[in-house]
Amino acid sequence: MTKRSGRVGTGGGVAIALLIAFPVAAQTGQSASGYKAPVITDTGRLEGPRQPIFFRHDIHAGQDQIPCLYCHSTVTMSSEPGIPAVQTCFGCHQIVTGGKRPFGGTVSAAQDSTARAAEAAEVRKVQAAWFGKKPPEWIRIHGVPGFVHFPHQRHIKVLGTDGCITCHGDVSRMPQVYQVATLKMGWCVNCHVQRNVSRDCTLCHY
Amino acid sequence: MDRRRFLTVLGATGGAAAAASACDIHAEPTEHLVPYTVPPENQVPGIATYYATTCRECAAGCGLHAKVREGRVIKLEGNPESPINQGRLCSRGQAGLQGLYNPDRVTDPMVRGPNGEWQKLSWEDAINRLQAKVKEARGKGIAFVTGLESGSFGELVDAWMKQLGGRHVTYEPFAFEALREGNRLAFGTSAIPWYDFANARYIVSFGADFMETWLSPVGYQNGFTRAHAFEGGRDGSMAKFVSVAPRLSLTGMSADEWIAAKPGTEFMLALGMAQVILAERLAPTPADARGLDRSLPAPQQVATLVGIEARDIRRLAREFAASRGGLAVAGGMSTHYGSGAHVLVASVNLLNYVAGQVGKTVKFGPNHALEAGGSFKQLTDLVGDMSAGKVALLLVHGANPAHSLPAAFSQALGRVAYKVSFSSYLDETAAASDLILPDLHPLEQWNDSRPRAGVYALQQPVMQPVFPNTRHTGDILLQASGSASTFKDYLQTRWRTLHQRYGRGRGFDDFWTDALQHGGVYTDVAVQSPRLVPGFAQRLGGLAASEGASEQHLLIVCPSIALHDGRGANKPWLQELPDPVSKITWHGWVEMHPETAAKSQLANGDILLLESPHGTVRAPVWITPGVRPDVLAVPSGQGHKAYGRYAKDRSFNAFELLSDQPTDFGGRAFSVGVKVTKTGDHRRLATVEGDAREQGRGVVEVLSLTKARQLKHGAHPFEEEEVPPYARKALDAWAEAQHEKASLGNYAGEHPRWAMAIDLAKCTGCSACVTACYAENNLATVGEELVSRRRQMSWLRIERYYTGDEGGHRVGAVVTPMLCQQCGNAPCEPVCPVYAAYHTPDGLNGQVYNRCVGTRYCANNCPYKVRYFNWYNYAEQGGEWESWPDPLNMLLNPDVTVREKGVMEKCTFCVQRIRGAQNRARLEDRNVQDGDITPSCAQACPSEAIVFGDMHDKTSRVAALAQDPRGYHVLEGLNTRPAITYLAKVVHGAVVED
Amino acid sequence: MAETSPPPSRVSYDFVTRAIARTLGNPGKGYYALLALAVALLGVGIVCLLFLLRYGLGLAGYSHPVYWAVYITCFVFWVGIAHSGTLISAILFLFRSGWRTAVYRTAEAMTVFAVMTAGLFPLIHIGRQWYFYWLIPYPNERGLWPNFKSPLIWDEFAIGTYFTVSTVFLIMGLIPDIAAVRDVATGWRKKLYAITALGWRGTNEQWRHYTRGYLYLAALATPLVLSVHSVVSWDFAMAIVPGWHATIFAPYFVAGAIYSGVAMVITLLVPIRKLFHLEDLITVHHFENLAKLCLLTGMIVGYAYCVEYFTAWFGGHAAERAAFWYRAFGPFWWASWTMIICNAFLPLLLWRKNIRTSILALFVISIFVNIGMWFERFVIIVESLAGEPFERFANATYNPTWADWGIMAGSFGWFFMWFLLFVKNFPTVSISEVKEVLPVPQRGKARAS
Amino acid sequence: MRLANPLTAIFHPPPTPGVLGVFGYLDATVDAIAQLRRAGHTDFTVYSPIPRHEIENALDQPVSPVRMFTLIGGIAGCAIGAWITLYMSYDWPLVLGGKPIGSIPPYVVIMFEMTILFGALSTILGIVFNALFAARRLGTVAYDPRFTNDKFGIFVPSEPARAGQVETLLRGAGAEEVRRA
Repeated sequence: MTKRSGRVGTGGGVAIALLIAFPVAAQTGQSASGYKAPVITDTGRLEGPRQPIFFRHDIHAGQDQIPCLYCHSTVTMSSEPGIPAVQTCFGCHQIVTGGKRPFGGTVSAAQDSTARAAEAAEVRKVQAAWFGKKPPEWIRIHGVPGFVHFPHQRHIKVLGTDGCITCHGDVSRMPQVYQVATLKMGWCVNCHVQRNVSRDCTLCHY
Repeated sequence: MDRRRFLTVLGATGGAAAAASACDIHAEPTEHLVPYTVPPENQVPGIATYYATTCRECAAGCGLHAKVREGRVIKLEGNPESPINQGRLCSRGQAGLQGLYNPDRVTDPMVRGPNGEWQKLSWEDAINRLQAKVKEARGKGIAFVTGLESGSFGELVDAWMKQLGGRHVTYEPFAFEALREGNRLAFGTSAIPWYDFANARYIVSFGADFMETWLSPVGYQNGFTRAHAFEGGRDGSMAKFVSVAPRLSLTGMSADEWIAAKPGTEFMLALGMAQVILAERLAPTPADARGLDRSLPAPQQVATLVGIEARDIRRLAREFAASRGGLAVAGGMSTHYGSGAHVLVASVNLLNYVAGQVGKTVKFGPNHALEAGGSFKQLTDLVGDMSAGKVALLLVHGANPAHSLPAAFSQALGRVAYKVSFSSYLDETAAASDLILPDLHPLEQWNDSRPRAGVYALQQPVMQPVFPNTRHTGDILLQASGSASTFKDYLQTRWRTLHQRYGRGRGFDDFWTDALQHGGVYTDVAVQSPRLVPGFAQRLGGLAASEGASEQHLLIVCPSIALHDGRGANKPWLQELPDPVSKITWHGWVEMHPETAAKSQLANGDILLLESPHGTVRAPVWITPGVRPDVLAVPSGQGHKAYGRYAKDRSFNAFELLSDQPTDFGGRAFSVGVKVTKTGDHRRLATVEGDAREQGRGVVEVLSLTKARQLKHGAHPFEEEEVPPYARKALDAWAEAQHEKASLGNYAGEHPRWAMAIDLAKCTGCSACVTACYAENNLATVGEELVSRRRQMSWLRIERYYTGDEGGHRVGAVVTPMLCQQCGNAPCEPVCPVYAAYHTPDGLNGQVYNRCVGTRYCANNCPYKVRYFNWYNYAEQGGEWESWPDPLNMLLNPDVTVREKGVMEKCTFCVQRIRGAQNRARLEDRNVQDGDITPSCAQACPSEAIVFGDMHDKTSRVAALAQDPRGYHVLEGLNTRPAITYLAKVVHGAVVED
Repeated sequence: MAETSPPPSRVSYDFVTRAIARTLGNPGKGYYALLALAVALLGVGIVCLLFLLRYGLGLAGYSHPVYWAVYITCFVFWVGIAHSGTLISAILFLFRSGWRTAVYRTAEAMTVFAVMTAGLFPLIHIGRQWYFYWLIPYPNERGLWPNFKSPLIWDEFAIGTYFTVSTVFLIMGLIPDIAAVRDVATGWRKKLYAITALGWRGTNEQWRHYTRGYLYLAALATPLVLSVHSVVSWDFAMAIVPGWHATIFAPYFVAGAIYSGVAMVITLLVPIRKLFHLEDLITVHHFENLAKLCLLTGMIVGYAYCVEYFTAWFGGHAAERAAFWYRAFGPFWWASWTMIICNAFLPLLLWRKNIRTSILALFVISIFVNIGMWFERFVIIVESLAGEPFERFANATYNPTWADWGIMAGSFGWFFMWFLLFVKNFPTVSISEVKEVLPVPQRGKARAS
Repeated sequence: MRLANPLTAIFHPPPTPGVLGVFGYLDATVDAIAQLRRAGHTDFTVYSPIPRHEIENALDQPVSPVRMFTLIGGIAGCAIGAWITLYMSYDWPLVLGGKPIGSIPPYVVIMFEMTILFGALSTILGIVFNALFAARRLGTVAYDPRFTNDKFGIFVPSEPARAGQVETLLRGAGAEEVRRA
């Protein structure tokens, strides 16, 4: 029975100036959501650990409105949400090479070019992972100890797919994912009590 | 799929916890989530996938369902569609998993270096060497020894050997030569028929341990309980079972009557019975057998020799014939005496024949594959040639003669120029060879087998190889013989012929996938009824009985149900599985009758020196009333010189005592006269048994058949005996009042009450459930030293109590599975200071491992003593008490927490399965149905003795069984209100009090 | 209890003060030898404990049915020892029996340290010692509380209360004596006592509140003494284990506790008296009274043994009978009979006055009683579990290991270390109370003489 | 009643003017007390190595208020015991051995222990408060080390003018030694 280390260290301590600009609506046509992912000038300042690939949930889930289930598909049927296989990423990114979308808005032309380059570089990592059969080693952010059994499917069944936010926070607004809820027992129980569902121990502990 | 990949895949799933906790209890490194590059098809992390395949742990060839989670097979269960085992599985079969993940597997091809050390080499290199050696040895004698291979692989070997002019010897240490020879004598065919226990009404077993290792133990046990169970249909009666054997084996413990005939005289008893049946015209005897009685001995002639009363023989004969469903089987111990064993089989055949049962309960046609197996003589001939230097190249696959034939074979090996082993483990034979080409584990490879005529069982890889650098021997042979195709192609081409026969118009691919899904193709074979060989009965009289035991003790080697011929010895589950009879783990023993032991003042655990003409061993004595005073019994399987950390240098090898010469029927004598001397040394037996007598505590209740028949529905004799009706009223009122005060929070409203019913009329004590529990619940195996301190973790134990032996009562035994009773008023709960033990709304005794501080008060207060404590950290990697050395930890069930040091654990009716079923039901917006949930013990039970369900669901099977008049609760008088209802055992004849 | 006998005429107030103050001086080699021994034993215990923590309880001799053994035996043993202290200081105080004054300080100190020792064992014996605090009701993130239905929690509260109360009781008694010592001491000790005396001067105001308060403390401590060991006994009596599940356990344990406690007091007083030359203050007469107390409680204990066996037989429950048969004739027969001889028969010698009044004889007997009482707990705990009478199949024997003995030895070291340090640095005999039982200086008497 | 800081009281007592009489005998002391009271002295301090009823009677002071502390503490403890057990049981109801969630009998044990604990502690508090802190003129009056050993003493606070009478009174009563402070 492992005690979980609640926190995860913030990965990229060094501030790497990585500019990822987003297309101005006018230039791309309408981005599906009103939301526009912000420009990140300093990833070192972002919360949460630095991942091997700077995957931006805020662009994928927020700006482009890709539903959570597109990648975390097993969450509705299984206790495990599942981490998307590189195949899934490559499905889009063999076409979407990144850095194509023209930048504009507040950023200068110089920044613009570096930004495209950087974005493309990240996408290339994905392609490299696919061709090199070397999946990226994502750093785990949300986890519960071995003696806790959390059935995702039941929670999604009740809360719907928007329910993800309850535990994971609004990932669609996170350039880099970090832990929002403590995921400690008291936190779980609190919710169970509020919603008046059983807090029997053997629901989770067996 | 390599180790790293496994764990990282786990990392992506809940399994991480299980694995991590298996590795380390406190420090937690940053976990990494490594996704698949390409996700494996039809595998969802967190959801198990089941693949149908075939068990290769013994020759029976049971159908398997392999449970696969995140690409690892984590449990083996029986395939319900298989006609061999009806979805049931024995301990050995389930432990196949530990063969797959065995830490001592050979991971790469290895060659013997100049100074005898092993060197790894590449496969190309290895195969080149093999080809070179084959070329070299051509004409100088090539031999290929395999285990029983009734399928494509066997044929491939045959073909290859034919091509090379070599010979293929299939070797099973227990090869049933006596059966084949006996059948040849009687019916002129060496086929081994299929015995229809399920439809037998009266079963006489002459030593055949058909629940342990005899032919097809799981299927036969299942059939036996169908016939012998009390409610086994047929006007509430049950078949009677008489066991004729010098020792009370597991099979014998289920007998209604144990006749310890003088060793070697069993066949006279059979003939005597046949004579009575004929003389008294008791049965519809086939014409050709009528009148044989004149040439058969009458009861009074044989009674004294056999050592029982003549009238008993007559009684048996009459009952046997009258049942109109008699079935007599011979084998096991009674065919281990060597010369004359085939005579016994022949006599038993005659008995069945005169009773008109051949073709009814004895079914020739769906014959066992074993008829194709080689004989001991073939091996000894080979050994002869080897020592004569007539064998230049010896290839061994799936056999370990160096262990079962220690002296002769090992010596002969020395005379063989080059020895190649395809073994996955470094067993004795492999250790003595020059080149090892490690095969895949049967669970990792393609193959097929024909366990019984008409049953074509398929074997498919259920996961990627644990050790990627091991290869299918089939592929190697094909490559070596210059073929380009893989073994899978070879297999499929052979299946095309089957497709033509059974395809029923479907395309091959459909047929193939269909076969894969069902685990094979199952067809019916016409039952033939062979005629008696003319004049054979007359000859029987002439054949001599084996000389009875002299002043020396007759020592019989019994095949161990767990270790079988020794192949199980490298699997900790099997080593720690208490022998169903002796309850001893991790080491061998010699069984001795109390009288014999008293003569030389022996106590349990005294070390004896056993000297036979062929060898000498030192064995601790275990004193039991379950063996004839003039007979000693020892289990097979221990005493390995190699074969990995769990088997090596453990106890003694019983085979060392045996003759290496074949008997007159080409088989092997598994018994020998020994001189016994007391060494004065002593060892503490690693037994889990406390007291061998139940002493009327009401743990096991037994009813006579007549009494059981009289029981009215709705009566509760046992309950009332413990708690008189007036007291019951008061108790119920009290319980009701308490319940009201307790229905708060989670407890308010309707909840299921999970409950279990265990039918002792079915339970045989085979202990398959025990291993199932180990597999499902991540139970630690603690090793010999800790077991001898009684620290085994087995949540479910089979209690074996002897009965009788006093006041002239015949010795017998009763067994009962003892697991957590999930009491309604559990004594363990209120004493826990931290609520780690508590009552769940659905009526379980929850045990919250991560809350437990380990005061152990609950265990003290449990009257059933079914709580177990983690004395050490059994999950500590590299720790002194590590239970799952890498890669064994891959079989850990991710749904069950691996318990930490200092924590109490216990059975919770497989709560993880309950929650899983509830989750599934919730997703489908329905309630959990009766039968949705099957705890792993109930799932494995070969005799279907365990039923699980919701007591509050009045329509459930368990609710009905709880009302059975045979039902009782253990220690009812303590008012613990157990959720487990035991149904009293039913026996023919009088009930013997403990 | 008999009234106090007239002490030797030279024993005056001043003599008392000086005599007791002298004990705080240099006690000599014997003392330091004992102290060294105690510390060494403690060391052994600590080493064993470290191993236990690292590898787990498996190092101790437990087996499947025997889940409690030597550690819990020691726990009960030490709690038992702890009882005579408060008995002598509180109950006899309420009874106004004069002879207690000379011995109660020793008994009280013994009590405090015995409870300190006992309290360690529940922590040592649990599987995950590092989570012991889960037994304490503190608000936590999980929202979980301990289970007050569990006798172990009762224990926790009982022992905790007992430790607190007996400690403050000891300190209260000490204050006037420390003041007295302060006024005769010199050097650093004077400073130390000046502080620890809390400014005591024996004014009428102080005495007025002090005597009252002391009375109420005694009144509270009395039921406490009886409750604590009753609660300890319920750890067993509340369980259904045959051999434990008996209604007589509470009184049986309390009597046993006092018995063992008194015996321990004798064991301790004899050497102290020698070591610090207190023959004039702690007279044979005091020992005789202790011996009488021993005799009384010893006979109660002997009676309890008989009742146990009687009820087992009379109750007629097969399991119960089996349990007691196992005790008397099972593999641990030697333990049972040691206990019976030491506790039930040996003390009967005390009927003879010449034995009661022979210091040596008393010392020897008291040692045997201590041994006997340790075995009593061993018999009750281990044998009741080992001879598991319900599930015949599950019974097993028990073999203690070095881990058991080592930690037990450590507990003795721990106890004696504290005790020896105490007797060296604080008045071992109550100064003011001893004076109370001396004839008070009266002018009238003075004239007469 | 003036509260004195106990530490200063112990170490640096500001002296109170008065007369200190040292007595060897109890009865002499008692006589002295009686005479003093007759002479109208009320706030004198009597020292004695041991508590004596004679002195208490002679002084006849009211019963110590410590008992109130004990009573209140005990009741509070009992209440707290009842509260924690019941509250904590119902806060997260868990059924054990088919018993009611809040079952009183086992909780009585806790209540009892808490009663004793709090009773005892508040008694100590009472003693410390009354005898050490609240004691009138604690440590400010003349004192002689012998008082904890074998002498009795009386200190009569009095301005120098009337000191003479007091001295004679004490001597008359049988003081071994009389001195002014």
